Amino acid sequence: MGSQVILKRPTFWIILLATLAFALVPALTGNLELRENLLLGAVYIILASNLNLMIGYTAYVNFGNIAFFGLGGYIGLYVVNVLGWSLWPACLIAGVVVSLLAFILGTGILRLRGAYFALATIGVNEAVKAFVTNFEPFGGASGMYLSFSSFNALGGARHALWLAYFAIVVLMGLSLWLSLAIKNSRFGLGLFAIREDEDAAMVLGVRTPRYKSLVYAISAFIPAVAGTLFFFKNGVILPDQAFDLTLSIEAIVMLMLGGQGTVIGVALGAFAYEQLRGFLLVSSTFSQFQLVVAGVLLLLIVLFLPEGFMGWVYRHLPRLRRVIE
Amino acid sequence: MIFDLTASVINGVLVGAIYGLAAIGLTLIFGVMNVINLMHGATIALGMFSLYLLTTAVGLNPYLAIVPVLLGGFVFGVLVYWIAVHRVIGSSDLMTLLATFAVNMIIIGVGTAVWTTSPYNVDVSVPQLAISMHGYTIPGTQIVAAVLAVILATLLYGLLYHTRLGKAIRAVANNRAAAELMGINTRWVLAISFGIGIAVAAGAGVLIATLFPFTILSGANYELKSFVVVVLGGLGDPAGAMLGGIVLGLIEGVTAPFVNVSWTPVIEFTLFVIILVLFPAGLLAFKWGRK
Amino acid sequence: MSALLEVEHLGKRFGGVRAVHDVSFAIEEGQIFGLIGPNGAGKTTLFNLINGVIKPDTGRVALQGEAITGMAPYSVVHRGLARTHQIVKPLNDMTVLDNVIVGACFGPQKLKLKEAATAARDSLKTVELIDRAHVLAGTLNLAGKKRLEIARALAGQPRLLLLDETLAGLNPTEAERMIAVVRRIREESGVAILMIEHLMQVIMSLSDRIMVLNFGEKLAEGTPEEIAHDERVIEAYLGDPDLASRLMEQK
Amino acid sequence: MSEALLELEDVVSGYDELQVLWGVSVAVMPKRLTTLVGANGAGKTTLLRAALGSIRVWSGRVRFEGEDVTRLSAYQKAARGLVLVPEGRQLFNDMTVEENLELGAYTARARPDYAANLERVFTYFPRLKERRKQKAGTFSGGEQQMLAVARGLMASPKVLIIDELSLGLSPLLTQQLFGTLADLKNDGLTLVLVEQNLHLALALSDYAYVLAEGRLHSEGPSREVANDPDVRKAYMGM
Amino acid sequence: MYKMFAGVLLALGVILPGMALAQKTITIGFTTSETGKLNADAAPQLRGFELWRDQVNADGGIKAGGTQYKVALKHYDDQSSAGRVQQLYTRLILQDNADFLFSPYSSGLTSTAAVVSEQFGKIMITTGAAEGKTYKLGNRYLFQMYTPADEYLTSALQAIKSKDPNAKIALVYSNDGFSKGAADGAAKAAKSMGLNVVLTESYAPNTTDFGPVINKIVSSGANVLIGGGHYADGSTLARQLYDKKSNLEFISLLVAPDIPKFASLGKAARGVTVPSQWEPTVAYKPDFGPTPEQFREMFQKKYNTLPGYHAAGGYAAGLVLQHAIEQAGSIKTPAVAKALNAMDATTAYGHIKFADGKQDHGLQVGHDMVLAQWQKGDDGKLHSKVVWPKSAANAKLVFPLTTYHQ
Repeated sequence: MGSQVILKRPTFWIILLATLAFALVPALTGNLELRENLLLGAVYIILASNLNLMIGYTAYVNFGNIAFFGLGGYIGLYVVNVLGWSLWPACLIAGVVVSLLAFILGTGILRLRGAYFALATIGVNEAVKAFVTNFEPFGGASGMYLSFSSFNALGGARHALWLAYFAIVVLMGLSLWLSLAIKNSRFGLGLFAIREDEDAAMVLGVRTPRYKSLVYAISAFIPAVAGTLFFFKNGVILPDQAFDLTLSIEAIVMLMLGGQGTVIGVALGAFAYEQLRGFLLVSSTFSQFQLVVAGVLLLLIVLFLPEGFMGWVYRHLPRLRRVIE
Repeated sequence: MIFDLTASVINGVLVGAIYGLAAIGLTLIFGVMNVINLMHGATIALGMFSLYLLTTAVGLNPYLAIVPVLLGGFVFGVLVYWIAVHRVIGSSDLMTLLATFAVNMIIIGVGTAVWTTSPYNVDVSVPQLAISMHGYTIPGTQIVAAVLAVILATLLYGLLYHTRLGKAIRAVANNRAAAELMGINTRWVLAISFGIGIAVAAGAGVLIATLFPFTILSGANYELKSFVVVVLGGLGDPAGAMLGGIVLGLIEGVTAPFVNVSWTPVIEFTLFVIILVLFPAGLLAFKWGRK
Repeated sequence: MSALLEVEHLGKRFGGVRAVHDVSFAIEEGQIFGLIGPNGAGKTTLFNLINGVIKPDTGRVALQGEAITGMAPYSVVHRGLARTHQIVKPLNDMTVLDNVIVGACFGPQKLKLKEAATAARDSLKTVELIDRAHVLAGTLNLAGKKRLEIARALAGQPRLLLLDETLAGLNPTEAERMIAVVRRIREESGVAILMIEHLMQVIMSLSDRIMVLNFGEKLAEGTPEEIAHDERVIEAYLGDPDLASRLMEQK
Repeated sequence: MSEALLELEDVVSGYDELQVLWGVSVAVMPKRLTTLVGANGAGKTTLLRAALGSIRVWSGRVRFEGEDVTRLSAYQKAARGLVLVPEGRQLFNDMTVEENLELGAYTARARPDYAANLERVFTYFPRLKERRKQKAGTFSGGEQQMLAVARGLMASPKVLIIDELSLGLSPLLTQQLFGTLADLKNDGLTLVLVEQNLHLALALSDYAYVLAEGRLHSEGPSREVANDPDVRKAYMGM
Repeated sequence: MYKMFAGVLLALGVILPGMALAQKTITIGFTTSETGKLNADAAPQLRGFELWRDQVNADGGIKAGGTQYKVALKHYDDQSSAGRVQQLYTRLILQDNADFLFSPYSSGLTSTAAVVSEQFGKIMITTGAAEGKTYKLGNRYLFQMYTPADEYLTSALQAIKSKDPNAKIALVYSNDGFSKGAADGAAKAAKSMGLNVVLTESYAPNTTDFGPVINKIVSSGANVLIGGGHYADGSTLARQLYDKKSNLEFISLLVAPDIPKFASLGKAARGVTVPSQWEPTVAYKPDFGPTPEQFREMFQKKYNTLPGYHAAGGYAAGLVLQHAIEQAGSIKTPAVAKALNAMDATTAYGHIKFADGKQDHGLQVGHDMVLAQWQKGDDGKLHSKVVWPKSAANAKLVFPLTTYHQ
């Protein structure tokens, strides 16, 4: 932490380079398969790094993070599909509405601590999912199908999908930048104080309830926008796909893998996890046991490398702590 | 209408007893070692498939199958504890959540490879016990399952309150450091409690499998219901869990005549969050039998 | 002109236990006010009631004339009252400097990050911890952690500082350094201090006034001399000498 | 010193990286009441924890009945008859008085004497008998302390160590409890008392150790220690 | 010497082109739910694909424009979840060079995959994706094998009307996209047929305790039940209807009873009807490919179980694609698409014709569904018999069920 200018931080440049690489490599090579791979990587990085604001920065384990993604997708697609607006305002509306909802919800459930909070977030995800399944304006159980003509407004399917991809990559860059900026801000300092000892933080003057609600709302914004883009690209949104609790838990696994509380570590963790799952899935050797392999790996990390990859790096090369955040 | 409601209430109580038993496994582990067991659902599913194997391969009576499943569940639970959980006891909530989730992934992964995710059915019926009135029927299997659930819960209660081991478990739950000073090997008590929690969950799986077809993924549904139940009954309290289970069963039964049943999960989980926020100690506020 | 801190008829029960009962006192600007009493007398509870960690059942607390009774701890801090803990609460995985910056940022002055860093360094200098600024707080020894607590509380430039057993667990050398630190704080910043301390000689030499708490109630208040010679205080601290001799006779 | 029941030799210990004890030696003689006094933070509780095995002994030895038990954990020591009544009572609050007492007699060596011990405990503390079905958490401070001592006695201890008996108790209750301790000592129990109530502790005990800053300040027969002005200083800072 | 060399050359000249001809392969890519909750429904579909592939290859491959193409299937596990469907279809097209695509199982996953197939302009024959919405979004390359969801329950309603025009119908369905589509269609059809629906109720797809639902059915006074969802919930519902002696006279459930495993419910399965895309006993006269009977035998020989409609749909998807390629004489997409658009033919699976409008391209408009019922045969085992429409029936509909259960 401290007060160094953000532009002077190596991490900032790493983020910028990574974002550019994500955007440019598939664009210049025209490799659509690479694009699809990177897209999922970017989505997972978005999910994990925003979740990191809650878990890694504030030590509040949120299992319901995926609800933001799903709800964002629904609201965005509603705006595009039913109201017939263009994609960009839809993204913004989804982000703002979901953030507001999160802020209000947070005021209630953030009074809970530890395992109780974690349980409550599971409940939130399930309640939202069950509600949306019955909510007719969102298509209820049938979900919403995007007309292919919606792509035409953005210059045809091919063009629209590229745009959606670039937008998601930009969101990924924004997520990481936001993580870095918060880490180096007064706000972030307050969050870290809450993470270490909420009571002590309160006694030091950190307005903990407001800080927690704020970070909860912030951690909802980008995932909600990403949800709109992802399901726009997907062409269809269904309750089961939008509120998949497993994905929430996987996002936690990703940030553990990389090292909770770090910026780059979490991104690496998410990317590595996504690639690994993808590899296991298409590999002829592992595809049947991909879940088992992933489970064993997770267990080994929890038992023997609880501080994650970055934690391990810091332990062996403490100097890097200030270079790669 | 009145028969409708009566039938729904009875159905709710009977199913609720089984929810309660399933939740006891979860709440016991939470109460003793403050671990939210995310392999709970997978354990229930394992119980279901154990029943399937014991009845089809061994030809055991489905209700007698509970005994070997309880024993096997216990051994399995103790093993899992030493391998996956012990190292992370006492570290952050996140660690124990993830450790048990990892085991969950492994079980589901192996289960999927062995049994696929398609449903299995164990053909059990006890027609002589079925009760019919005005067109509403309570199947015999449901009555037997509920009774067995209550018996198992009572046995567990007896174990906790009237045996040396049970008292040691409660002592560890209450004050682990003091328990150690009394000469209790708390590490083993934790392992045994985990074993019991797993065994009870697997036993609940057996009972559920006598009622409904199931897949390796079915447990997840009961895991979520168990969360609701333990929150209703108060986290960490076995007696509360049984009551919470019945309350949940009743909620499901009693709301049905009035709203479309597809809204039931909305009601359940909204209630769950609200109760958790307003009454973190549980609506029924029992704690190890404290009134 | 009201006092800096006014406490009136403060009371709190925990179940059947009367932790604090009907305690009143006042602290003037710049004063060092000592709070003593046997273990379990309710001293730390009194601190918690004053700074809002626990809500009192009865009574009133006012800081600079403004009622702060039952306010959240952070609101109390923002009004100029900072504290340390008997059981230290460092933010372990953050550096010493960051710990103190938290205090400076969120303390009464609500400094910006950059100014906070400066204030934090000053504060660390005051408690002689500046050379450890970049180590993780969790790796400090107890004496270091205690000084860190003071630095954190001080960095926000409060009007009143509550010190809870700052010397407990320190060896004589460390304790002496700490006493010097407390003296320096008073000289440099003129902040008023309310301190709980066990070492009588320390509290006697540092305090302007002393209050004695026993079983949650105020037993005595006065200058150090008055307290030192108060029979009731000796009894509360050492146990009733008569009781001891009576027991001896029984045997 | 060889006939000592419990012996601590040069015990060094602490928490994580924080050293609290700097080589402390204590010997507890059978059928005697040994007292351990010292200011807050002098390391008394840490010494007990190290002796009982709740925290690791960094160096030095703990001997019980002549055997090296340094590396045994707390429950194993309890099983041998080394029993602690911890500071702050540490009762099983959600369990009844009777259950607390039963758990006191958890070890294999205490179980056969359960009935006898229960009777003995109820004679010492008739109040507990009246309330045997009540939850420990609902008790007042004094009753809780009685129960804590009673629970310790249920273990048929060879050495009973009591940490801060009088903490938070009224003088009257303190007096009662100390009376009970005197009786126990007369019955031949080996006791170790950690107390802040200096007068009472020294009046009752046979031998005293004074701890200051994690080291032994002085030791000797209680009467001598009681009259040592140095001790008053070390203890009170006066 | 020279002659010999020339002879060898000549021989090579004859053999090599032949070898080249035999070596050509077309790859068909798709994902299937090897894991996850859709596995039970997706597995038979995969078997259908594979049976078709094996037969085509055994017969020497698909002949198009004088070339013989062997068929290779390339598939990945989609885990019953849409998350990776687009990634995997992109991989199938780009990495595995799939020439044609089949759909995953279920309407939701198919819609997601369709975005990719449209983007790359690849033909995707969909099977197990009945929801009509997918085909009304302006696609150009989708071709649906299944009769759309909203028509699923029509045959059941017709049967009810013929047996008991005053029937009180309970419409109880799983709250998922496909089942809801079917139920909405049924509600409309019932209205236009003048039938009386006394209860419309949906339940969460993962429901296991149907007690409250069944109580509701009983109190509604319904004597007929139509609805259901997929295998897991449908089989559970059927079993509890039996356990709870619901006394219904007619039960028709979607999907579940068509999967042969349904028979493992024993008595609870007896008399339950299912709207089926296809049944082993239908007697279609195919314009190409095997007869239904031949298909049934081949399937049974290979997999040791009777095919249900999921399997038949999978098999027919291959057959239809094969026929279109052969008609087109090319494996080029525009030519094959043209052939598919023009197709109006009968196979073992029944009649096939795709809508060709801009707004509903590829929607299946030629295929008719049948109603099958689980009946006890002379061997004491349960058999699925076609009972509706009468023209296709090989058994009489048992109605009411009330006495049948005793």
